Amino acid sequence: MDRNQIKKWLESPGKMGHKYSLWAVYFCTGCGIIEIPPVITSRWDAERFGVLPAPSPRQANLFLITGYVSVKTLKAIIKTYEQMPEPKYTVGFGSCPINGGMYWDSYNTIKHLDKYIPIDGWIAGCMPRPEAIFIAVTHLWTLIDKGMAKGYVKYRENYGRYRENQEKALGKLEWPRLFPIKDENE
Amino acid sequence: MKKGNIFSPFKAIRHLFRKPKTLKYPFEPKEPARRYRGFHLNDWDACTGCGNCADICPNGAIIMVEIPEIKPEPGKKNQRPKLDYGRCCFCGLCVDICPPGALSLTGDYFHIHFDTKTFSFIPGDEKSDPEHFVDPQNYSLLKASLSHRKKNFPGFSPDIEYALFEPERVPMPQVEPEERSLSFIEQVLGYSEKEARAEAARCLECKLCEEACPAHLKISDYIKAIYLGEPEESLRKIYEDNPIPAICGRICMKHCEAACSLSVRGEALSIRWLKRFVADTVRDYQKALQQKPAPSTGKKLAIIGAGPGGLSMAYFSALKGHHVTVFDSLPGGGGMLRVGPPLYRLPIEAIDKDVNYIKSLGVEFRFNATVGKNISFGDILKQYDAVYLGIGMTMSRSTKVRNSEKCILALNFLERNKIREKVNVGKKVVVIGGGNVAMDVARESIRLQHIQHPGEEVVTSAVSLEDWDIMPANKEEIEEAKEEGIRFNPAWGPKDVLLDDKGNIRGLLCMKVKRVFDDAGRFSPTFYEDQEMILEADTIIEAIGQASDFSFIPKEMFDQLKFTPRRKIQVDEYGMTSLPGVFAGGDIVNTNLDAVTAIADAKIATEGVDHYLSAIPIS
Amino acid sequence: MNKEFKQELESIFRDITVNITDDVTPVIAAAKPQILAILRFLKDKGYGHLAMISCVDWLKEAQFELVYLVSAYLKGDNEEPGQEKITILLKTRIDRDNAELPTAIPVFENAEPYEREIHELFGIHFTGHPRLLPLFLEREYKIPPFRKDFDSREYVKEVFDKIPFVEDKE
Amino acid sequence: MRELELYFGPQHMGMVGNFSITLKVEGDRILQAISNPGYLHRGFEKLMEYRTWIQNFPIVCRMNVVEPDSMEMIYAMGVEKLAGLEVPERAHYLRSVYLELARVGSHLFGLWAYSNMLGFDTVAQWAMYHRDLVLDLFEELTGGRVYHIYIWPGGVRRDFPKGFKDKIVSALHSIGGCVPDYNNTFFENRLFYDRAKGIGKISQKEAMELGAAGQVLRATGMKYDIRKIQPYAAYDKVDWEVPIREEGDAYSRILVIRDEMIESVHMIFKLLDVMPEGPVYHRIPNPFKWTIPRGDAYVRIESSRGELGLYLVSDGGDKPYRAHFRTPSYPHGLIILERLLKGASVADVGNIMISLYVVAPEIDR
Repeated sequence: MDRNQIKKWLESPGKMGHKYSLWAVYFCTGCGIIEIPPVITSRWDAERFGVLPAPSPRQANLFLITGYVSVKTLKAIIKTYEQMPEPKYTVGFGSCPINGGMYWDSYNTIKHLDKYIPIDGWIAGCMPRPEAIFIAVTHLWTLIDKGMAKGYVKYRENYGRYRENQEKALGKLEWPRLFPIKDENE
Repeated sequence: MKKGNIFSPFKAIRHLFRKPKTLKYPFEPKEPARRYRGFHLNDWDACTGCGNCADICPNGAIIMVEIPEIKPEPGKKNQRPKLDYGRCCFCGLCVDICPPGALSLTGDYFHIHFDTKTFSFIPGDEKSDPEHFVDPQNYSLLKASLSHRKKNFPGFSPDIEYALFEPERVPMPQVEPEERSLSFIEQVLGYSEKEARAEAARCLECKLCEEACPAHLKISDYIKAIYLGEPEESLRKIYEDNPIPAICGRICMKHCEAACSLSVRGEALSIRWLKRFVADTVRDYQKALQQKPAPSTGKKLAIIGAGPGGLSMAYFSALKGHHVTVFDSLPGGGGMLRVGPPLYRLPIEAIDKDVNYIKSLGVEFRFNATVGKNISFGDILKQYDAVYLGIGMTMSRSTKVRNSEKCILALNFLERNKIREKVNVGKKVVVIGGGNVAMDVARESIRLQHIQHPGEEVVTSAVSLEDWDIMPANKEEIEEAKEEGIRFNPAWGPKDVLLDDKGNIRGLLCMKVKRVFDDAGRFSPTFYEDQEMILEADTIIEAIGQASDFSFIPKEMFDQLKFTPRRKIQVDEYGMTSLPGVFAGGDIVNTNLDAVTAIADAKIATEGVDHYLSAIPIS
Repeated sequence: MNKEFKQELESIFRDITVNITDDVTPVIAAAKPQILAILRFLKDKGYGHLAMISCVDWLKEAQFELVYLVSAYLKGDNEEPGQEKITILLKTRIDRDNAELPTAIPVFENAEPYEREIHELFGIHFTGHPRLLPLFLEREYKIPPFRKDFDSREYVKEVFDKIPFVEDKE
Repeated sequence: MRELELYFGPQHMGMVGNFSITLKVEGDRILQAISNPGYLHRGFEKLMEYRTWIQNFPIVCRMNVVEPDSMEMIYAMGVEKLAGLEVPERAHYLRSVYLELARVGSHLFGLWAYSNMLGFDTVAQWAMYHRDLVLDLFEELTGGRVYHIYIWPGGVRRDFPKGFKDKIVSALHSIGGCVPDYNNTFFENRLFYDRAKGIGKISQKEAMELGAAGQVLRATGMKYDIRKIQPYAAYDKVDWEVPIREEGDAYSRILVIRDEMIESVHMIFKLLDVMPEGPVYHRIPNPFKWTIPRGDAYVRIESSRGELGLYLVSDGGDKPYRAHFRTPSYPHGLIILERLLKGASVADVGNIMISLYVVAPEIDR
C-alpha cells in the first residue's frame, strides 16, 4: 500500500471501504449473467477485487445489469434498485442496455436503460468477457475516487423525471414514490 | 446408485495441495484466441465504401458516413462504416460479406465508459488512425478502450473461402480459340437463362458500378430483375438510360466491371454479358417496353451520324416528342460500330435490332447520305431547328513512314471485311498498333488468312510502341489474341516499309523503343537507333489511331467552332458547341472514346436540345 | 406413416386431406370442428406426444393457421416400428375475426401453456381453457404483437424512442 | 395455518435465471405453484420475421444463453430442409463434435447451478472451472466465448484451426480426470443423496402425459433421445449409448446428466478418430438475394435439455414468414414444475427447478 492509499484511507475511510467491497446484487437480468459464475468462481475469482454476490439488494451496493432488459424485468430492476442502500453503483453490460443491441426493434425490451435508472458505467461487448468485468471494476474504483460515480445522487435529484419515464414504459407503478418529487420549475 | 460413504467427500482435500487454477488477472494477462471477435478494424485503403456491411448488419449497428477528406473515385465511395457498440453483436457477418476484405475484428474488447456516446465510432486502422493505436509495449490493460488499442492485434479476419459472396463468375461459354480463329462466328455464345440468373445472383447491390458508369445505368436494378426472372422488366430499366443494349451488351468498355466491389478479391460481375443476355432474350422490344413518345412538339432535330451517340440522341429526343432525322453515310445504323467491331464480336443483326427499335419510335433515318456530299451542312442548319453532331472519328491515321501508302488503313480494312467483300491478305501480315482496334485488325487478319490460305502456314504479328505493361488494349483482348495465335512484338516502332523489286511489300523495318512518353507524360517516342529488326510481311495494316473528319463543315463556320486544348470540340454544360443550335457529343467531345460515354453525352445534350428548342418558336 | 394409415384416416374423418410429402412429417389438414377428434384418434394410435402448438398468421387470406405437432414416444412393444420418427403436422385454418377454437387440454394436458401463449401473442380465444391469463407480456398491446399487422419497429419508435433522456439540470 | 402467497424470484438467491414462481404456501408446504415467465421475453420469433435468412443466425443463438449451439443447429437444419441445401461430409462431423462440446459445457453449467444451489461450493467451483475450459475451446474454434455463431447453413463457418484436435483431447482429459472427485464429493456424497433422493418424483406415465422429454423422461426409464431416434449430423456414424435411470426423481435426473456428459466425452473422442478430411462449407447464395421457396418444415434435435423443435414457414421471401421454437424447458418449466412443486416444501423449489434443468430465456424467447 503506497502513501497515497494511506492518505486516502485516512481522509475518507467510508468511501475507501465501500469502494473495495462491492457487493453485487444477485439478479440475472439478461444473458450477460452467464459470465458472472466464471467471474465469481475459481478461474477468475472476483473476490480478489472485493466483488461478491449479495443475496439481498438491501445488503448490496453494486448492481450489474447483465444484458437486455425486458419491460417486465425493468419493473423488477427498479424495485431492486430502489431497495438498495446508498451509495450504490450500477454497471450496464453489453450492447443491449446502451442502445437496444440485438433487440433494437423488439416491442418488449428497453432500448436505453439510462432513461429509467442512472448508470455509472457501461461495458462494451456482446457479451463482455470476464476480463472486461474486472477492468470495469477498476474503472469504477477510479470513478468512485474522483466522485464521478454519482448515479444515485442523480436519481435522487431527478427522481420526478425518472419516475415519469418509468411510468411511460410500464404504466402506473403500484408502489409509492421513493423520494418526494421536487417542483421542476423551482 | 448407493449412498456413498460419509467420508468420501474428504478425498477432495488433496486438491488443497495443488497449484491454484486462478488466473492472476490482470497481472498475468490472458490473450484472446487468434480468431477472437473483438472490436472492428477497417483498412481505409482497401475499403471501397460499398456499404455491404451496413446492409448485412442485423442490428442496424453500422451506418455509412461521408468522409469529406476522401475523394471519391470510380469503384470507391467516400463513405466509411460507423459502428455503434450499443447495437453491435460481434457476429462477424460484416467481416464475411466485406468484398475487399477491409473489415476485420481484432483481439481488443475493452471499452468501459460512463458516456454512451463514446460507444459509437468510425473504425480505422494503424495507418488511418495512428493516435488510437499504441505499440504492444505501451499498451496498458487499465487504459484499454476504443481510443487505446493495441497495434497488430489480429482477431477474426476475412477468409475468401468462407465469404458470404461468390467470388467467381459463372464462366461464359465461348468458342474455343482453335475453332474461332477459322471463321467469323460470334465468339461469345451468351448466357443461358440459368447461367444468367446464377450470375445475377452474385450482385451485392452496392451500386459502385452505377457511379462509375458514364451513363449511370441502373445496373443493380436491372440485374435484380434478371435474378428474379423478369428480363422484360430488366430491359425497361436499361432503356431508361441506354437505348442500345444489344450493342453495348457486346462491346461496352465496362467501366462498371472495373468498379465492381467483387473484383477486389474475386472476379467482377459480368455486367456486360448480363445486359447482352437481356437484349438477346427479349425478342420483341416494342411489346416489352411499351413506350410511347410524348405528343409532338413540332420541333425538328437533325442528327449527323448514326453511331451510339446519334442513336441515343435520336431515342431520347424522339421520346420527348421532337421530330428527329438521322443522317449517316453508311447503308445502315450503328456508325463506327457498324464497320469497326469485327463480326465475331458484334454481328450486324444485333445492331439492327437496336436501330429498328429506335426507328419504330418515329425517328427518320437517312442512310447513304453523306453530309457535305449529298446534302450540305448549311441546308441542314436551315431546315432544322437544332443539329446534333455525333460524327465520331472516321479517319484512320497513318504512320507516315516511307512507303506507308502501300499499307492498308485499319478502318478501311475493318469496314470492307464487315460490310463489303473481304480483303485479300497475304500469308505474312503485320499489324502496327497496340490498341483495341489493332487487336481487332490482327484477329480479323488471322481469320482471313485461315480462310484464304487453308492448310498453309500463316503468320500475323503485331508491332506496338508500347511494352506489355502500358499496352492500351484490354488485357482480355490481348489474351484472346494470343490464344488465337497472334505474335506480339511489343516495344518496337516502325521505321520503314520495305518493298521488293516489283514494288510489293517485303517487310517492315522496326526500331527498339527507348520510351514512349516523355517526363511530362506526353506521347513522344524515342528509339534506340542501333537496334533494328525486320519483320517479313506481304501485307501491313496500320492501326495507330483515328481522327475526325470535319470537312463537311463550311470554312467560315469551322473557324467559329471552338476546340479544347486536347483538340476536342468545346461544349457547354448542355452539350452545345460555340455555334448556336449545334450540339455535339461522343468521340469528338470526350476523351474516353467509347460508346457508353457517347450515350452519356447524348443524355446531357438531350436536355440541352429540349431546353433550347422549347425557347424558340415553332417555325 | 403409410398408405393404410392415410386411408384409415380418410375413411373415418370426412373433408380432411392427408399429404405425405416426406417420410417424417406428414401433414393433415382438417376443419376446425374435427380437430379434437383427430387429436384423440392420433393419441390412441400411439402419437401421444404433443410437441407443440404453433400458429401462423396468414394476413392476406385473413386466416390463422393452427398447427398441432404430434409425435410418438417410444414404447416397450412398438406396434409400428419407426413411429417415433414421425411428427404429424395437424393443420386447421380459422378466420382472423373473432378467432376461436376449442381447447385441446382434454386430450393433451400440455397444450395448456401453448394455448395460453397463442392467446396472448395472437389473440385467439380457446374455449374451455381454465386460465387464459397473460403469460409473457407486461404492457398491453392494442394488436396482439405476433399478428402480422403489428409492426414492432413502428411500435418501438412510437413508445420507447419518445421517452426522453434524463439530463442533469445545468 | 394461514395460507400465504410467496413470490419466488426473479431476484432471489435460490433462483437461477430470470424466472419467477408464485407460490401459495401453508407453512412450509406448497399448495399451488404458478410459473410466472416473461422476464426475458424479447419476441424472438417476431424479430426473426424482420430479418433475412442469414441475418437470423446471430440472433437465434441468443435464445438460450446456456447452450446457444443447439439453437444454431436447429435453425441451420430448418433452413437447409426448406432450401434443400447440401452439407459436406466433414461438416457433419464438425457439427457433432461442436454440439457435444456444447452439451458438456451446458451440463457443467447445470452442475454448477445445482451444486451451488444445494451449497456444495467445492463442486460448483470445479464445474465452473471445467466449463471455462470448454469455453476456451469454443473461443479458439469460433472466436466467441459464449455466442459462437458457428453452424451455418451449408456447413460450418470455419474449419478447425491447427492443432485443435489435441486441445480438445487435453481439455476433455482434464475434465474426465475429475470425474472420481465429482463422484466422491457430489454424486455419491451421502449429503447430496439425502437431499435429492425422492425429491420431485415423476412417473413415466405422467411425464409422457405432460409432454416431457430429455433428462426428465430419460430419468424415468425411457430411451427417448432424438439423436438415436432420428439421427442428424454424424450421430449415426459412431456407437454410443443413451444413459437412463428408472426412478424419475431429482437424483436420477442429475445422474442422467452426469452419465450423458461422460458419454458425450467418449463420443467426441470417437468422432475425432473417424472424422474425414474435406471441405466444411458449401457456399450459400448471396445473402441479399437469398429467397427460400414457399413451404414449411419441422425439424427437431436433442439439445442438452431435451427435445428442441423448430417449425419454420417460408412464404417464398427473403425472410422467414414464421418461426416457432419448441424449446425443451417450455413444458418442463410451465407444466411439470408446477405439478412437481405442488405438495413439496419451499426449501426444495430451487432443487426441483434446477433438476428439471429449466432455462428461463428458452421459455420466454
